[in-house]
Amino acid sequence: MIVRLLSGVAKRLLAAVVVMVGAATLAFGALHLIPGDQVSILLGPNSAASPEVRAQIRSDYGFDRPLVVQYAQYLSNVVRGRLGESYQQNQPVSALIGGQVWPTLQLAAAALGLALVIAAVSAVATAGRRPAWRSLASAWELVAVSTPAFWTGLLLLTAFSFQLHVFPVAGAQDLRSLVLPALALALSLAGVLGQVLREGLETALRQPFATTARARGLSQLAVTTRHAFRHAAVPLLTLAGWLTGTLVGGVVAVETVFGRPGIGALILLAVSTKDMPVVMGIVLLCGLIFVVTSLLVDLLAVVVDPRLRAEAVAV
Amino acid sequence: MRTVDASPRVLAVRAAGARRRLADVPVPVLVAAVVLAVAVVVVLAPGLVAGSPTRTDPVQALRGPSWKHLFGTDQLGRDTFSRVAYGARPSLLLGCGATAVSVAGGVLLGLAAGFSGRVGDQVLMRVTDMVLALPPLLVALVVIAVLGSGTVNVLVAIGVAFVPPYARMVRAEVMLVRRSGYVEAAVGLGLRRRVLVVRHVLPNALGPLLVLATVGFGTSLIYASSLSFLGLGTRPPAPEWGAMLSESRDFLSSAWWIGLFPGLAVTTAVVAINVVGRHLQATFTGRTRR
Amino acid sequence: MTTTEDDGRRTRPAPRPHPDAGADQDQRLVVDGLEVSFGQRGRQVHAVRGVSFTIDPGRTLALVGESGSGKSVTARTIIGLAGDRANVTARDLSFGGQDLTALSPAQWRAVRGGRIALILQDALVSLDPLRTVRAEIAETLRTHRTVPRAQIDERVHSLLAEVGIPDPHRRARQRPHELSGGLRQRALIASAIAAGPRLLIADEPTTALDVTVQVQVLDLLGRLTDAGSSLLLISHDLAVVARLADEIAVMYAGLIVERGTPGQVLDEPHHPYTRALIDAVPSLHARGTRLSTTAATGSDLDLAGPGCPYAARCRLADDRCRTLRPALAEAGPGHQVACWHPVSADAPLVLLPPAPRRPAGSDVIAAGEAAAISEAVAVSGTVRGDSPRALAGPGPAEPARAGRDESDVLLRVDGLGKRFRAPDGTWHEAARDVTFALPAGRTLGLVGESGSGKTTTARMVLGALEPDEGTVWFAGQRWNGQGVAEKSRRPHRRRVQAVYQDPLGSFDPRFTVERLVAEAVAVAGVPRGPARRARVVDLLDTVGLSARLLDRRPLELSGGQRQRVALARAIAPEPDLLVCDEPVSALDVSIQAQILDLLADLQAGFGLAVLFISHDLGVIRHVSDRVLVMKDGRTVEAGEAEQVLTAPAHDYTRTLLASAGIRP
Amino acid sequence: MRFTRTRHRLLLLVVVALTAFAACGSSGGGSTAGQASGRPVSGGSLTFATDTEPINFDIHVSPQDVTALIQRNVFDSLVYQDSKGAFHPWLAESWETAPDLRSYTFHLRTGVRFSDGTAFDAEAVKLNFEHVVAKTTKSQFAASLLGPYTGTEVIDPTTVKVSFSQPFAPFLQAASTAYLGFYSPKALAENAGKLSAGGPVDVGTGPFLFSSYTKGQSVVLTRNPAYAWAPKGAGHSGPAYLDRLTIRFLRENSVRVGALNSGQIDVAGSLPPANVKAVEANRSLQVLRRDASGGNYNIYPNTTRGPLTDERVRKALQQGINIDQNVRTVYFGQYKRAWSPVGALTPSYNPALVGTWPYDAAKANRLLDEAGWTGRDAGGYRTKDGKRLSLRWPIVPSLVREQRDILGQAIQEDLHKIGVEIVRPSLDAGTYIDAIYSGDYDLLDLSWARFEPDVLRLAFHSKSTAANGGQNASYFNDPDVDRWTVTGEGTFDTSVRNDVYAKTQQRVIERAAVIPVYTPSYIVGAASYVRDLTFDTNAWPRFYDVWRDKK
Repeated sequence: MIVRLLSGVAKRLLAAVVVMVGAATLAFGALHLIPGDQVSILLGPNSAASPEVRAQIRSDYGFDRPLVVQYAQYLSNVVRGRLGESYQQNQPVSALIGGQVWPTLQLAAAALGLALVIAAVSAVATAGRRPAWRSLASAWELVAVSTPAFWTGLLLLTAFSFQLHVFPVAGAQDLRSLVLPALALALSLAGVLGQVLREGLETALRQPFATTARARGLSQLAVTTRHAFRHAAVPLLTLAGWLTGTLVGGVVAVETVFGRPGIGALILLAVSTKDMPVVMGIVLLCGLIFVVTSLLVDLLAVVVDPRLRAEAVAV
Repeated sequence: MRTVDASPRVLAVRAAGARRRLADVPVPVLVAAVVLAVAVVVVLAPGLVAGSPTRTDPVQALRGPSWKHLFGTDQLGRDTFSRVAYGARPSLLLGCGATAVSVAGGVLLGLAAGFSGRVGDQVLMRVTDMVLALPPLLVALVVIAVLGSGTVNVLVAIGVAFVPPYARMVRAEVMLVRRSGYVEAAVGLGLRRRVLVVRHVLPNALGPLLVLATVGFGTSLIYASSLSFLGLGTRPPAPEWGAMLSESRDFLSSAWWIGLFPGLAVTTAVVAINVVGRHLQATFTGRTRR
Repeated sequence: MTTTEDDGRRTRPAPRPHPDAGADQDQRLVVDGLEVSFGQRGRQVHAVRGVSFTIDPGRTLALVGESGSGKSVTARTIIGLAGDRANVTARDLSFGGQDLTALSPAQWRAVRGGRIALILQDALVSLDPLRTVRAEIAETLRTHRTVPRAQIDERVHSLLAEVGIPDPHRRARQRPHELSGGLRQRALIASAIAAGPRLLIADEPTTALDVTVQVQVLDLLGRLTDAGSSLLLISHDLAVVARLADEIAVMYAGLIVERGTPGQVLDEPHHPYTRALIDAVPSLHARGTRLSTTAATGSDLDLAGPGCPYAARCRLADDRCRTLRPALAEAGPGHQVACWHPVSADAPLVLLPPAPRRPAGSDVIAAGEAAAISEAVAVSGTVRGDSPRALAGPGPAEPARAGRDESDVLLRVDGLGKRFRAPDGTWHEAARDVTFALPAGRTLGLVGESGSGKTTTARMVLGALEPDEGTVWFAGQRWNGQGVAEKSRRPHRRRVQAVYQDPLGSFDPRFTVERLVAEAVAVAGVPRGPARRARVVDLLDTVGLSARLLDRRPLELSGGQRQRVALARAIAPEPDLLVCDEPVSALDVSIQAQILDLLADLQAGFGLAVLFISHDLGVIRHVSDRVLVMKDGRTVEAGEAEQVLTAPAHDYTRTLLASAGIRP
Repeated sequence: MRFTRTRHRLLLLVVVALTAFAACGSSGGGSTAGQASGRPVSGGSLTFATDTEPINFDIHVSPQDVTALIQRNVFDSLVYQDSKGAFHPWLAESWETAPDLRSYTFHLRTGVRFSDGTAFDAEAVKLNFEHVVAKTTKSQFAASLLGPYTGTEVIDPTTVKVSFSQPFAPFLQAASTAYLGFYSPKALAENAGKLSAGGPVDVGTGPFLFSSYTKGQSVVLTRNPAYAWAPKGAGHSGPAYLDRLTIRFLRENSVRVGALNSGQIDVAGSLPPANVKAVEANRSLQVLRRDASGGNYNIYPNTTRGPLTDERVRKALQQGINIDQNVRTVYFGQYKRAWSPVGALTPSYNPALVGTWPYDAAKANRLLDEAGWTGRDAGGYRTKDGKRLSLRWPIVPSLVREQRDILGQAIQEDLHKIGVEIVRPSLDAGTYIDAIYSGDYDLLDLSWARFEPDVLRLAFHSKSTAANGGQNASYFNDPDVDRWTVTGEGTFDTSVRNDVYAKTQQRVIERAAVIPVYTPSYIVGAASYVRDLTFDTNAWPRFYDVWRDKK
């Protein structure tokens, strides 16, 4: 049994590595399709670098070497853990990303956590209840899903920060500065998570074991929380896993609105200035996050529903 | 196509069926349908509803909502109501276009994976994982950087970024339908593989796609406005909702109306599409009770 | 302990009072004039229209009826789980003196599990699949604080032992999907009785179980009532009811139409509906007799009329029946019936002429037909051997189809085998060395419990599954196995058709009835246009469906109607072999009867060979010429139906027959 | 004396500031915070928010002005230029310029120490200048300020001679900027590679020490207690009044203004024009501003392509745009409309141009008719021989700032009224730069600040095309202008400079080689307790003299 388990996990890790390398290759290829001379984009329209300096830059970063060589060179560095140096900011990519990733992860985690809580409360409170409650909950969820996160952010900012001075306007120095950005991101997440969770709860409540539980003397709420929630957790988990991928988009916008540090601004700058090492670093980071979250989701799914264990192994 | 002699009795039965179906359409869906109808009218002929979106009138700059200017005026004195009306076309076009690109890519990839053997399936799925591993924003940014940031390019960028979820869904549906009872029954009738695929597998596998597309429309519209907010969106001459939101952010406290109404427009459009989409889903799954 | 007479019905010693019965002497459930309706003012659906009964401690009342009769709603209403959109009214609804109509949610929570328990049908989904058996049982104990927290584990183990589950410590830690069907059901019962309820409500407690396991669970319920609890048993299966009930009430369309002791209701039924129910049970009759006596096939009859609800389907209905609803009247000591023309026990029942049947291979059987009927017909002791039923004599008749040479073997299967890899990696032998032959126009019954490999065999015969060993020959050609390609099978596909348990799964969800049948008719080469449409209408008529259903979608039809459409589609390409995999198991008895009769007519009419798969021995006995008994993938016994079912060589067949209540 | 200009001599490339504006002391513009207050009080900390964040902190590399704005507090320069443009001693007590302007000799102040203890001497000056021009530094701007630099000669520990291959007038002005500030030799030796990341490695002699930098959030500078070599002309000498200066990066305008209103920051840079009235109305806040000098925000018609080769069409554009009204509405009256390609505060500004080419739609239409664009098509645009009068004006969405896109839309609408279609394709940085180099545009908008009229040579000299590092976006070619701008560049004599530069401005307006739009102004919102906040010639706030009024 153990051997099968290990082979299952090994296969999954191999697939993960393939995905990350593939993603990096995709990004490398795409970036090199961007028109315009690499050096002049790098220096920006206002730079006054002399032709000699431009030639120096071209040779330093190996732009003059053929594409394939550049890629091979890059891959060998990555394998040895060196992500190279940012063209634009003359700083090692690992330091750049390393410094910036923590506030973004902090924001993403807070947003996801908050979203799960909001979704859980709204779904549990309304699943199986009177239709009026349910339509109210699904209405707010629908509006939350339909509003861009940065717009919610701006509204929250105007209300709580400018007018009411309740929360700090920007920066990421303390917990209080995390509340508004996390809430802005969490609202649209909570919308979609809430919809999926409620659907899961209601399907579970229609199952016979829910009637048995009620027949044992449990209240509707007890049945929902103790029995139905676990059943609805698996689809919720899978969705949450996928959402972390799309969260980066939302994070960039919200970080801009709230003036928070994070990889959002880094991504924007890197892609617009074709700062290859930084983009590749970010791609590998996202690949890692994707692989880790999908692995985590699979593991949690098996914990929640042991019947999946067999499937998980035989993937 | 089957030919049914339109005998009065059969017609009566069908009409009754239709009336019955219309009656039980819930109110919000009707409202959403009306909103969408209005949107289509505004997209096709904004002139009907609003004046010129570009006429500047500095004397009237930054006026609040009034009878003359329903949604107030922006800092150049342009009528926000006309700009929202004229902005409908690029925004909704963006939403539809991007969704179309995602659906097309998703269907191609999904069908290919669904019908090819184990190896082909694994390879294609790994490719979708690769694109899925990149956050949609990064994919969109790279595509915009490669193609430039015109309306069509942004549309393609967002479309490409959202291909993986559609691909995965189509593949799952195709697998599900191929193993279903009615396909086995059809094989039992001795139908050729091509007939089987066209008549049974494709319609049933692609059915649920319609529903996901309506949700996808909302996401694309929101993404487009986010890209405009980050300064990467489209810059068409006519105002686009996302760009209007982006321009309005400096006037949040002083002239709230410049930003509020385009924001409301985005939310209303997406809500309407989702409501109609979910109703379609209910009637669709209701019918198949898979 | 109860003794079981050889005819299956248990006689009981006088009911011993419940050990702590002394506390509240009056432990009776009183239901008087119960009415339950659903929906808002506009479209009201009356599920229960005035039901009254009482259950004394230690007694078992069985509510019998088909789906839609209101028996489940009645049960759920008593434990207050009829659903929040139900409006419940009753002159009196009380248990042990406590009025159940005016309980607050908190009071209900104390009653549910504490004083009244509910046991549902299939423990695989009625117990929470994600939680251990211990957690499920402990939850009841904790909710009602029956034992202090420390002793919960110990109490759980004793409960498991009490319901007859071996090795309780290990089983408590397992999850429902890791237990066998019987053990799961016992665990469910343990979780229901954990807090010592005095009234048990069992809604189809054994329907999901194999026949052999059903008996053990019913005995367990019997032991619980002997210990003093009262039991309200809900079932559609007369055999189950006969085994356990002290009193039986037959429900139809929300009303009790007949009530009495099992002896009265099953042996001398007075209400025509009860009589039809009994007649519809295949194992009660000789093979080949007509089963369905009710005329109407439509399901959307208006049952809310003033008169007797059964009037529309009753042969003896007259104007009075249609206008005035009969009340329950005494028809014997404790035996009541609600009918203007109660049927006397021995009144001949005019049956439709039985379909011409070709008797089993050996002629000897034909001559002994009448004797077999009287002697073999016994449903768990209901019908005394001495009162043979007078039936219109079933006349054997030659199959009308010419051109089918009797002797050539249509289908030959030899040495079929198939293995599947179980999730934990071990190989599972689904079928092994299955061999049989099926001549044209004959019926082979494949019988066995779940997991016996009968469905796997059927799918291999249909060519939907590639066997690991052995081959299937059809009409003299290699059909499946040893790498036969689908392409080579395709030209002959139309000669083998199938009917499944859930017809809906085999219909393309987007097709209307017309398009479903038309697709099959097209395969038979009928050109598009009016000719094909006429053929479709003709086929629908053959299976007893009106052309009005052409535009309907299968979803909008009843179970019986769907199966008829499936049959129409199956015979459209004029096949030689029809494979039926549990075609009637999901249907109500009366509908099942109609479908079986229809199948018999079609087989006779078109000279079809039929491979009939079922777990219901009664149905197999009714339709099969030859029978094959399978267990764990292997054939344990095969032979002529008469010979196998009257003188079984293998003891597994014997236990099957015994538990199905068919005395060899 | 004519200066020969050789082909290879590197043209003086002026910093194109993303937001910076220089101003000289003459008319309006400069205003100092709270003159009326009492004696400055030492102590307390100040938070200043800007809207851009340095990509690179190495003053010898970065072209960004926000880098100079911050590092000005950490690094000193040889000479100090006061708001009127005069040069005063700083790290150099005195200096002599060779008559042929090919070398400058500086006599350094003694007792100046870097914050890591090493002494500031001639050797340090040589090492720094070598670092600027070194290939490995890959300087994107500082190296150009040194122009035809050939070497630095250490004569003795307090005397250093900087020489150039040919006459180089602008060196003093360049030497006064932070870009030619001095790193400690130890820092250059050990951490040359890490200078761009900012933080304590940036060791200078300035009034503040670079304590810490959190990317995306803030830079913290703390007072340098040993500071005793403030330049003559500064508000005071000795250490800075403020204990700590925090610079926060708040990209979002509404966030920055909100932070100022709610008191979470003391000074907000780049105050959007839209919010100026509100801040002025708030008694606990004050508004400080300084108009930019050097190149205004101008639109440059490409005189070598399509319809704009015809001067009448260019003239029609010049007077077909209602610049007064557009600038007033888009910038809420905070920016002044420009009449000349250079700002009013720029030395040798030509005031006579004011009002010479007012908005006159009728005249514009007449000119376009004369130029043959008489037809009108369905869209209301003029046509000639069937071709519509359509001009291509590319825009880079991610680089837009100061509502210039909205101003562009207003201009588009004005020109639509006189039948001229403006197409604004949005390009990404890469394609935009290619367009600049290849001249693939009809109109281009640019602004760059420099407290130096020589910007006119960069903008209108026929040799200053983008490919050669110049800014001549209109490909203007006028022998007189060429002659005038070269003369101006080669002399210190103000009367000669005023004459040639005035004529140049007059000529480029007459031949419609440029359409000046507005003179940007660097506006800062500050709390009332912020005292003595002044601006330097580049309109960057100076924090050395700033102090907090305890009340």
